[in-house]
Amino acid sequence: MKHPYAIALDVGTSRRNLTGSWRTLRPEYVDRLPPCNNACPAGEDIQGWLFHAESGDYEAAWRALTLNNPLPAIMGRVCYHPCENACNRASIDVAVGINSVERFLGDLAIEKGWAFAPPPSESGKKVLVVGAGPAGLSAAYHLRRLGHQVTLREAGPLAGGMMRFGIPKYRLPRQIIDAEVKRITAMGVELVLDSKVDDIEQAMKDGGFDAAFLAVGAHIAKRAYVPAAGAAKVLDAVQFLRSMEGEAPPLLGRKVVVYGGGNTAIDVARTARRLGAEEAIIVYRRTREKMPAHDFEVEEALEEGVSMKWLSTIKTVDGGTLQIEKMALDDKGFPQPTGEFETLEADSLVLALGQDVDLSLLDNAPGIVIQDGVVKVGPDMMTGRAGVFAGGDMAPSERTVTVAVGHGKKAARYIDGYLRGEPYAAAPKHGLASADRLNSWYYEDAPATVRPMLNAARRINSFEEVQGGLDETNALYEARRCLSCGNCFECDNCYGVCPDNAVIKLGAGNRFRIDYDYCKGCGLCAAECPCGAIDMVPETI
Amino acid sequence: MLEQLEGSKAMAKVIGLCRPQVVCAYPITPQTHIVEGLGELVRTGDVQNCEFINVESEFAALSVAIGASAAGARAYTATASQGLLFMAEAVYNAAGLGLPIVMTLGNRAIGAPINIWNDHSDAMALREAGWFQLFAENNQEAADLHIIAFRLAEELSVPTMVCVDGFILTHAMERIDIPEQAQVDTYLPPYEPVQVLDPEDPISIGAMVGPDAFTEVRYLQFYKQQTAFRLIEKLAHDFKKQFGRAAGGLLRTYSMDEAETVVVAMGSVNGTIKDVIDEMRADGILIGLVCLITFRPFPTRALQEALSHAKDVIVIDKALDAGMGGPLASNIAIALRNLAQTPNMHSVVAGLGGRPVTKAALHRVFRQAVIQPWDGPHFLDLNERVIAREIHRKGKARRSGPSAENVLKLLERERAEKIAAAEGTGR
Amino acid sequence: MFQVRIHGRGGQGVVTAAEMLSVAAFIEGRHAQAFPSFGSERMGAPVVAFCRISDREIRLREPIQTPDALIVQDVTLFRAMDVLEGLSPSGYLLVNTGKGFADIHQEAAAARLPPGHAQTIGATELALAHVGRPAPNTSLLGAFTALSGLVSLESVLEAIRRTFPGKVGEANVIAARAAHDLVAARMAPDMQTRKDAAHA
Amino acid sequence: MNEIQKLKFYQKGTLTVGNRLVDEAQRNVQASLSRSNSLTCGHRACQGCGEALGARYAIDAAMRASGNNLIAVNATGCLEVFTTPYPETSWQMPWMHSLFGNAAAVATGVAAAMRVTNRAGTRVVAQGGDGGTTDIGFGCLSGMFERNDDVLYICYDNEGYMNTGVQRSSATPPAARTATTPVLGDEPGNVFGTGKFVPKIAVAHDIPYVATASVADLHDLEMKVTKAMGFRGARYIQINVPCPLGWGAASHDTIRLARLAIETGLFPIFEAENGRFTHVRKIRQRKSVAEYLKLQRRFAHLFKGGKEDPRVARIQAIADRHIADFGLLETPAGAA
Repeated sequence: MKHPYAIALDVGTSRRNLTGSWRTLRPEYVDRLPPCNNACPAGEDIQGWLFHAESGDYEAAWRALTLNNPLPAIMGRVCYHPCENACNRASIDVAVGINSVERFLGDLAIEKGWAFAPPPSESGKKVLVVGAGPAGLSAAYHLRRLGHQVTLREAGPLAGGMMRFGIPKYRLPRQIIDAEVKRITAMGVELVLDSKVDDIEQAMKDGGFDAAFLAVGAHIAKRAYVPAAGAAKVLDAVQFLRSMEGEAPPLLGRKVVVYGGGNTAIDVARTARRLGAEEAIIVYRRTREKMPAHDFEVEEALEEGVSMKWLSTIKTVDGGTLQIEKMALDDKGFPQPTGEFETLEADSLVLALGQDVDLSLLDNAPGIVIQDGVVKVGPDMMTGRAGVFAGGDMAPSERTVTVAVGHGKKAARYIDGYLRGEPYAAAPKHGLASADRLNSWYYEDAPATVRPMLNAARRINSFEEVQGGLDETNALYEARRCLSCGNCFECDNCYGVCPDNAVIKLGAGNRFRIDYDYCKGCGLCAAECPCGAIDMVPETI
Repeated sequence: MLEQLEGSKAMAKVIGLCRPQVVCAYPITPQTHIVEGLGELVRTGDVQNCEFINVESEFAALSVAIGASAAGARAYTATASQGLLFMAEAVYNAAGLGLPIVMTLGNRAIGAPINIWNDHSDAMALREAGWFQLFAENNQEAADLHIIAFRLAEELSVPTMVCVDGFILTHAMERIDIPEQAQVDTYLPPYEPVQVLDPEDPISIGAMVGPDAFTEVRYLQFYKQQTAFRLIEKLAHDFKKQFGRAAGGLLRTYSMDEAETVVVAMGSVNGTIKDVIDEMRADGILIGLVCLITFRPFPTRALQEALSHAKDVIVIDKALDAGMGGPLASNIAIALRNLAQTPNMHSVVAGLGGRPVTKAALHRVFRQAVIQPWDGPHFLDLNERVIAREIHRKGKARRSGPSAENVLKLLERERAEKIAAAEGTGR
Repeated sequence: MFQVRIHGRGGQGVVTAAEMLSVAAFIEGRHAQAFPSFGSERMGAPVVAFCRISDREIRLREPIQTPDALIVQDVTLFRAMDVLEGLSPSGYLLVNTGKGFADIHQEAAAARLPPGHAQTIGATELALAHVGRPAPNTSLLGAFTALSGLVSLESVLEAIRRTFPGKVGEANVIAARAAHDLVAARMAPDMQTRKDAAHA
Repeated sequence: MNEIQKLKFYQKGTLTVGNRLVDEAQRNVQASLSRSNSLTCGHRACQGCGEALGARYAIDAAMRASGNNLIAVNATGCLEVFTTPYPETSWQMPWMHSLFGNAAAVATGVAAAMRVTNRAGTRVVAQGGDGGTTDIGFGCLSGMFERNDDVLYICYDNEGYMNTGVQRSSATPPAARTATTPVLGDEPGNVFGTGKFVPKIAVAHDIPYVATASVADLHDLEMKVTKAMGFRGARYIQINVPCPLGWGAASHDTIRLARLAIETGLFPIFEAENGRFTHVRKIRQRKSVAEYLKLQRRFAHLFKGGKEDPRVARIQAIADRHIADFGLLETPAGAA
């Protein structure tokens, strides 16, 4: 007996007492789907790449980002960032400026010349991608990463599709498109320009392709019948924006009226302002609330001096005079003519009433169903013709760059599965990491001194390109505002707050493990987990 | 070196020679001079490497000593009376934890009524606390016992109380041989704790012990006390060899040749008793004395041996268990109960609250025990008249104030009458 | 064994007197035991201290009830208590007063002792004169050596020096010596006359 | 470079236990793989025990500050009982328990022993609950303070005698139900206008360092323990440690309650050095006392039948007074 009996005890001997038997609830680590990821049409793991950005490892962040989206510099400019709308941080202060960080990473990658790694092995399969817009580029990139030989055929003279011909330069400088496209072709994707596919069946047969992904953009403007007389200058938005890519900008005059309520209408109006129009008026038949354009775009257009005329339709154009009929919303929210008229002077009228896709390449393809001007696809993005997949503007969905990039990725995965004979099955989605699962106490507010600067920095993504993006310091700051909703970010809270030392820290990157020998099930770890990554579940007794 | 010193000062000097490392001081009469003396020795540098700590209570005094001892320092404190009771739970605690603290108890009565004078009520009140309790017969022994106490305490990890009669010894100036430092160092090696708070080798001291082990812990305490007898005798033997004079041990006998009557007592009253015995022997009375030095552990066997041939045993208690009588008498009765021939037991309660124990009274009671034995405890020099009046008064009217006050009033009246009478004769 | 009882009041150095007497005896190689009558340390309260001197070890612990000598530091005590209680018929009595025994109504007590065994001395005045404080104890001890011859004046002076090192001690030594000389002078050849005077 | 540094906020992690974004050396002790776990697994504290948590926080921090050269003295109480029932101890450092009311004095003795045995590098902490500190141990505590003994005393304040079955202590808040202040009579629960706040009394001793802390703010707690260990002499830290059992609260609400105690102003967090108040921790998100009280069954009688008892307002007034007296709210920029 080393010590006096029962009076002195050897240290740490209580470890013999397994207090885990007291437990009725057990903590379990979970991963939940962060709302940003959930909202991202491109299926980005936003939280995942922000994690790397938080520690300043931007290349790792960029590489994580481009696992899902090869076009971060583009997306960082043109994405309508539904992620930010979903961000739980908005309930604390302001959503994380995900889009700005994405752009920062994209720009940094271009600046540093970061390249994609070629596929580790070749599958020996050939895939044809039709259309070098965002969907086609995305699909080509993902297919190539999976080891397939990809030929990307583009009808136009340059890659980019609607990104190049539908989005104004002030929002998306062309060298950015060029840089990100180049990085994809550098992986071994064969890009064939000025090479319209007229017959998909023939093209596949000719090229010996095992599968095809169709991603033709909506380049054809929808026309509404507006009786025009005199020397009225009436043009459509697609035509107008495309002409912006030429040497001589179109002449619109002093006063421009844009007809329509979508994002394109806004783009046209803002472009018109930039081209020198003193007045740019958007005429839309419903109210602001009903406008399909993103509200922040509307807001920015208003700030730039674009004016809006709600509940109005253009009945006739006569020279420089438009006849407008006032509308009223009925019980169901549809606009109904009121019979009240007024006139509006305009030097030109741009119609931005939507676009259609040229689907003629499908004429000879068996089994393909077309509905409402788009191709019907299954959940696997495959058309009625086996091995032919479609996405982007061709498939039924919102027509945005981000959605297109998402289609490209999704289609690539199913194509890969199709080619390998192992149909791709998406991993089941985790439950949503909703705001009520967070313990927001642990997220610190930004010091008041830097808030204005950051607010400005967050906003410039949709402003004049000349103002630039985030710099390293505020990008880092912005990244660190991420709450890591629903997924452990190794804050050590559980490890620290356990009164029973029953949380085992596994070291950097390896998260934690509950030591059920000692965990009494008090629930403090779950309650104090900032990001809601611990569930308390009833113990089975 | 021989010096004429107040007992407290002599003890302070000798305790200083024992190289205490932590001394906790809190004033209570009559032990105050001891810690004052030690404080002075620390300030002058005569005692080096010692923390002298003025604490805020006796409870703290012993608690500080407990901490110091558990952390490996030789710790000392002193107290008396109410002070001992105020630290009572720490007294038990030090013993339970097996911390070899040495404490001087300047024996004093316990109130109410408040009384600062000597008796053994304090030591008796905590006789079951698990400490060794050694009683000094005179100031030489009072000083010497501390040297023995440190060694005893540290060898067995049992705290030790050196009981010294308040005032009678603490305030008496006598010739005392103060040993040399080297002699003390030879006798008393540095403190080597058996359990110590040390970050290099951590342990937990003072666990909560439940019914499953408490009896065993207590038994081990008992066992340790039982095995201490031989060590106590050995330490006394070693002491004599080292210092050339007797001190300590379990008990000391005096004039035991063919003694038919044996007195048993503790502390300074033994000196007076010895004088009485010499005088009675001169008168041809076969009387002897057992001077009990070690009260805890209670040396049952040694007492049996010493008292087995006595016809009458007279036990002098300087304390009273109000519901039983003299505690020492009770202990001795237990010790002797299984002797083939049990002596007649006579219990005397004497010297309570500083009442002088006079030779005259002892002569009277020693003779009376043999020729006119009494039942229960005999209260030496009890003022029977006062008691009779008070009992009478109480019998007449209940709830008429505390007895103590009434007794004081009666005594005051008696004293005034006496002085008036004396002054009358003076003229 | 010789037993001395000293009466006084708190603050008059009664206990110190007993202790110094014991130290004086110790210096002479004898056993001595000094102890107070124990009480709270309050100014003005009656205090008794004791000193036993012997050539053998002193074991007795009872208060001195039959003193061989009495030193009374404060005459007012005669009215407060039986100061003379137990004084041996062959004992000594030394009282701190500048007056005679008759003046303090104690001539009967003095008369009961052998001739020359009772003396008065104005110790407080001596102390005031030499020490500057009304502490009569050292003067009384000086006088006591002359009266009883129990210990030598030199031993008492050494005891005083040990108790009060430095200037204070020396002043007390002067006072004690003066007191001794005064009493010694009275005890000189014409002692008988003085004895008669004391009885007067 | 300076600009960049200025902008390195760690919004996510600033208040959490750990933060992968700061240097290992600057991270909290509790985030470290090598924390000493002075109080280890297998102890018998209730689920969600605030005192178990507070003790590990404080002692681990003191261990780091002392280079693991530390001795702890413990008063009787929950902490002692749940950590050292024979034959098991949960401590992994030299630890001692003597009595209920003497921890401060025993620690004084240990510290004295360290000095006198040339181990002055070994530091000493004493610890106890509020009963052992503010009541029965108060004499020894005050004595240790006034002598300026080299001891850091840590009081785990759970506002009552929880070990003996939830009785009132001098740290029990008004209106709280305890076994000795039942919800009966004209003034149910603990009586208003009673009790004492020992940290202020500690400050009055002019000792080198006094602080209050909470298990809800680990950064602050560790900073204070570390700071306290930087001083020699008497130091005092009172840590608010909610008791699920005694307060009648859910075991997972321990930290939340401690947080609310701060954010309502009921438990002011401050520091004082040498008798002067030097710093207060400002309220970050002010809360009403009702939000705090409602989570605890000991205050359930204040909300009986869905009505708010007028005494809630009296408790709010206490919180408001703390806020005013200690200046617990951020002063708006530009204000004097």
